[in-house]
Amino acid sequence: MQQLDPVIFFFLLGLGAGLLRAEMRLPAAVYELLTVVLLLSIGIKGGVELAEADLLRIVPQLAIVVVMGLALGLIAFGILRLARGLPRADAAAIAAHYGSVSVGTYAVAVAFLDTRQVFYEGYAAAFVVILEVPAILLGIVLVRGLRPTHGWGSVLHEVFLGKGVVLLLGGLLIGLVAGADQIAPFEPFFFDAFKGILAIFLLDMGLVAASQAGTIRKHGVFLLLFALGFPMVGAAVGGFFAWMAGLSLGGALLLAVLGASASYIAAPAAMRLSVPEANPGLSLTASLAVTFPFNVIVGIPLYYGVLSILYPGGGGLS
Amino acid sequence: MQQLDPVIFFFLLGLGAGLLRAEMRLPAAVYELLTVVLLLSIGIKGGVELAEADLLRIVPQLAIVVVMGLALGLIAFGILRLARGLPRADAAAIAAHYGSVSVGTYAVAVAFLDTRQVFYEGYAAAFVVILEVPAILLGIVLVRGLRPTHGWGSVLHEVFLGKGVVLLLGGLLIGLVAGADQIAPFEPFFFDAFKGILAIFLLDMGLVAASQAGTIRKHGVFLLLFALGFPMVGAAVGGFFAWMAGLSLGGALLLAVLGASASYIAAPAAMRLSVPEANPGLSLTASLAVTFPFNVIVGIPLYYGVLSILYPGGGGLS
Amino acid sequence: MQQLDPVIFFFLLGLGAGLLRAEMRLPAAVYELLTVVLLLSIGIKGGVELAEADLLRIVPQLAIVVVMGLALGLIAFGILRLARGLPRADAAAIAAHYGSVSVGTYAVAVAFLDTRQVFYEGYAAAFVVILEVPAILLGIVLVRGLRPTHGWGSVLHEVFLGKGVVLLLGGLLIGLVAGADQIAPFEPFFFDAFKGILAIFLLDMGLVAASQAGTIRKHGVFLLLFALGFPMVGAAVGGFFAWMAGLSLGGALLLAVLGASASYIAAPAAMRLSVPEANPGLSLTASLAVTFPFNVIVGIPLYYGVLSILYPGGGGLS
Amino acid sequence: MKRMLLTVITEQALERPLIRCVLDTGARGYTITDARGLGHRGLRTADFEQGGNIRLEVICEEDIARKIADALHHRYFQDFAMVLFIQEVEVLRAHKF
Amino acid sequence: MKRMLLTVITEQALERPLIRCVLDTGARGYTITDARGLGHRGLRTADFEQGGNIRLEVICEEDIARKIADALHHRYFQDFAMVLFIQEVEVLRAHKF
Amino acid sequence: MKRMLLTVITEQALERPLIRCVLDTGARGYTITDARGLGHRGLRTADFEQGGNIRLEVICEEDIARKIADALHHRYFQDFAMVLFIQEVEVLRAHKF
Ligand SMILES: Nc1ncnc2c1ncn2[C@@H]1O[C@H](COP(=O)(O)O)[C@@H](O)[C@H]1O
Ligand SMILES: Nc1ncnc2c1ncn2[C@@H]1O[C@H](COP(=O)(O)O)[C@@H](O)[C@H]1O
Ligand SMILES: Nc1ncnc2c1ncn2[C@@H]1O[C@H](COP(=O)(O)O)[C@@H](O)[C@H]1O
Ligand code: NA
Ligand code: NA
Ligand code: NA
Repeated sequence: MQQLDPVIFFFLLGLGAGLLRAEMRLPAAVYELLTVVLLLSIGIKGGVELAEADLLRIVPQLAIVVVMGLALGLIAFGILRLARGLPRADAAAIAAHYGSVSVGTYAVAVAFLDTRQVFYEGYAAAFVVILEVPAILLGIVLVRGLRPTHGWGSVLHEVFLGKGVVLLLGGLLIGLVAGADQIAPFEPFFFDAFKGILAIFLLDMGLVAASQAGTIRKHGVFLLLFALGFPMVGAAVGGFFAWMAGLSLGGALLLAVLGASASYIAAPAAMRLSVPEANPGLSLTASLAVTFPFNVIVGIPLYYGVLSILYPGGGGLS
Repeated sequence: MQQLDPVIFFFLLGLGAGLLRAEMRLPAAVYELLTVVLLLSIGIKGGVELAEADLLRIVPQLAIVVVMGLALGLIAFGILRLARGLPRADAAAIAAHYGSVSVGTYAVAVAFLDTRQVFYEGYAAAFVVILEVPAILLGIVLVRGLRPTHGWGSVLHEVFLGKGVVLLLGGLLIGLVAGADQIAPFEPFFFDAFKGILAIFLLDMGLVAASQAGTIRKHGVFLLLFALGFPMVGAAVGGFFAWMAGLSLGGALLLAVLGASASYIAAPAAMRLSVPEANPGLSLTASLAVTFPFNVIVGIPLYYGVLSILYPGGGGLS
Repeated sequence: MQQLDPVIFFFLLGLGAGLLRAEMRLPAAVYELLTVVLLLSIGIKGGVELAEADLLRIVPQLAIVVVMGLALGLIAFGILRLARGLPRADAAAIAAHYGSVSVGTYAVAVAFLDTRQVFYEGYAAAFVVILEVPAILLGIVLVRGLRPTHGWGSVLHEVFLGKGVVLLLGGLLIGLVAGADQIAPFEPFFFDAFKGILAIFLLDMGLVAASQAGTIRKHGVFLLLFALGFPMVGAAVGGFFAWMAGLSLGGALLLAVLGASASYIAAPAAMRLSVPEANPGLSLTASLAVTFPFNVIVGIPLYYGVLSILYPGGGGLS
Repeated sequence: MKRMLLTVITEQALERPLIRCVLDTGARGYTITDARGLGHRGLRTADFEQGGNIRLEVICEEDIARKIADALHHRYFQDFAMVLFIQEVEVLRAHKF
Repeated sequence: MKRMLLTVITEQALERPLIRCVLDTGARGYTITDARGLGHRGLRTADFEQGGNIRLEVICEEDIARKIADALHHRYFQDFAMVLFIQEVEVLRAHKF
Repeated sequence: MKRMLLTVITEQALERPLIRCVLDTGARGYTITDARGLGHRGLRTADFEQGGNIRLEVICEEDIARKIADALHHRYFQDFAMVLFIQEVEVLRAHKF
């Protein structure tokens, strides 16, 4: 078995402390700050790499990734409606979460590759931004049709002006325009401290996941199975699209992880206001208390192991 | 045109996000923390430089800077009273803001010089502390005369025991007493991470400026013109006093920027309690939503361009 | 006289600002974040060192340290009951605070040794975790006997699942399992930035100590004397146990400082719920507003000076 | 006319629409504090995305209070965590409200 | 039956036991905001370990409010900083409480 | 004598003078929560220097409540954002207040 990256230990520490009801909490303001820094860091790093990449190769990849987001959302929706007959709104809301992505999971996957010194397309942060959007729009259309209650203006506002898209995209643009040289003075804060900040973030996520754990039982076994099973489907879909886009093994892992991960920043906010009749507890519990821990602890090494063997150019397990 | 320092992009990102009403906020606690760290960083850095400087040369410079603060306040007050006939209290309050200084603007100017590797008097942070005070006292005297309502004790408390003076002065003293060697272990946090922390601070300032933008219209065109025009006057005054004090080109830019900038930490707090009948919206909107963005985006490179040509020893635009 | 470590200046700055009622506050969220980072940093560093240490030597040392915690609690309780006849509950609560330890004081002592490049047992963080517990349990037993009101379950929960033990122990385990190599990417955040973060923490502690200072008078001279005198006793006890455990001079200083210091994280929380009839103001004022400043400013250099002369292998004052 | 204090405890996500509703109905101000709590829709703590509650207070004339209550009832009670209560209060400078 | 708003201002450290007491007594929900203050037991500010207060609100039937008040009085008034007051309120969807 | 709950919503900058006024007038305690809001003097959010509001509560005898209201009216209403309202409440251990 591959050893866990130590950053995971912080998640486990938070999870354990939360489950044991330890007297510890990280205030909401800390969570906000950490999220802002993580999103900006990832965006800026991606932007710096984008500045050096071949845009002609990237644009088609971005288009492929949009299709992937829609595909993931549709597959999730199909499974939830057919296998279980969940109400349309709930199925669509969960599909929006699983078609979209988790930035925290992405950050752990990047740390995983960095530790193993595996090459990956550095501009993959652009995929994260892109994937935030289509599945959420799809989820809304699946319930509201092409005429959302408060009009498209308000829907697009929710989707494109959430913290996730704004900060990732903003970071990307800053990195792109400024380039590596000008970003250098920001490195100690945004890059060197990254893993420490990610550690505190994961500690916090562990506490949050623990606080949600109690509600898993309430939502039944099917949701649990979906939250554990869909990541495998999503990772396979991500791996397939990575192959279509011609990514390296590292890039394929990142896209697989994005496929496997479920949003807990952009999607909950957007769906709450656009499809309020969906039970927000269902999707948040699934993505946060089950899928996130699963991906971070089991999923990432698992997908990497499988891709190492199956992915063209993967070259077997090292 | 000179390229913008990337730190400005963070301000623009915040401003844009705010104007588009993006779902993003940085909690008050984060703003407090960033302010404390910035003030201490600037103070400590100045103190370390002060420890190595020739005090005999500096003391007269500090005296010159006190005069400059009073001059700026009087000029601003004159303009506001004569050109527009603003009520005495409002004119005095705005004059106190513009005679005092903005630490955030100063930090951006320092980053500007560092990026261009232009020399400046490292102890200039001492000027920031000094300039915080005289214009605020002047503003109070202009309204209350020499007998403030609650006595001088309470006024001096407001002015000298605000966060700005305490942390800048505290940092200066710590840097001065400890010296470069003993400060070395603090460098990763206070100096290396500085630009990243400044970036988050500017992101936040952008959000705040955007939230104030709506009130500009309410206060009329004159205030807008003042907030855009006075910085030019202030920069010229700052440049003049820099020349009198015998500063280098870099030091002259810093003093010009201090002259051009308006306080939004020390002055609002002090004026609110000492001259409560002044409308706090007027001065805060002007300094925060107009003058701060103007200086940070347009002003600093502009003043530097002009000083490069006109300032004795400036040696033309590089 | 030995020069003060500059980190102390931040405490003095906070204390001064607080006593002068400066307009400055660090929000509760900032304090929480700083505490979490400090506890984790200390724990991880200790864990990394533990990974390389000889466990056979350490286990008996840990046992010795447990005895030391009980001894300190009993001595404090005895003094308070005999010399003054304080009510049993109050005496026990204060004894629990003084038998337990202050992580902030420990961090300052480590900084003190680092600055002087004095060797110490790096795994001493394990002593901090160990010492958190016994005196608190003792304090509860001294009031409740062997049958606490809400049962042992709830007492053990309070004692072992407080923030202090969880994060220190968690950090220790992470450092131990991951080892120095894997922890390397976390160094910029947890180790390099440590002294800066400690500085902000001490600034905050200064503000808090100042806000408590007013209550010292209320509690009378005896409490003041105890809070100033017991640290000397505690340091002597710590030095003695360090000698028993065969620690180096640096390790002896750390154990002396732990003996001299009083808890303000774990003990107040646990005692409040387990011995609510004790006046929490007494113990918190003593440990926070008197003992903490005393140790940090006077105590650490003093204990080091004495140990340098008396401690076997100390080798005299350098 | 009597002045009422209307208090609404609801999801953070509703802050902007709620404010719009309150002002559109004719109230001249509002006050918000952050809160957390438990109700029929489960636990709502503030330490996560959209997780917390807000506590909104509006002082206004009785008929406006009733109109706001009706509007909120109509629009949000079905799908959102929300509690609403009304008290009579004595206000200084009552004409302001 | 009348619906009452019970407000308790007390030490942060009591948050968990208080919630348990409130729910055990039969209330169906609660709301908490963070607070600071001064009373007989001195100043309680939020910027330190266990230093702050919480402000807990419960809407419930009158008899439950009285039971909660009694229980808190009995268990905590002796040793903890605590203030408790009760008001009658008009609640939308009163059957919920 | 009746016990009243006096609530003041005002600018953060007034926290210290307000507390002094309340205690000088004879009240024995107070509770403060942080707030934000909108009123005649515009929007007051908490995310900037001096920008936010506080919400101060005082439980006291009726005449003290009136005296505090008068004092605040006199000193601050002209120049500061401030709202003040009074309710009757039933308090446990009323003699404390
Ligand atoms: N009985 C109650 N007393 C006080 N607050 C309540 C009560 N019930 C619900 N709340 C608050 O109102 C919010 C929404 O309630 P609900 O719609 O019942 O989930 C909860 O999160 C609580 O903060
Ligand atoms: N007269 C009062 N008015 C409003 N709040 C009070 C009053 N007295 C006490 N409090 C609050 O209740 C808490 C506990 O009060 P006490 O038990 O008197 O120390 C205080 O910290 C205050 O927040
Ligand atoms: N009608 C109202 N209802 C509730 N709170 C109000 C109302 N009007 C004003 N406030 C609050 O009181 C503060 C000061 O009000 P004002 O003096 O009208 O600006 C505002 O910032 C609000 O927080
Ligand atoms: Na996904
Ligand atoms: Na100026
Ligand atoms: Na001790």
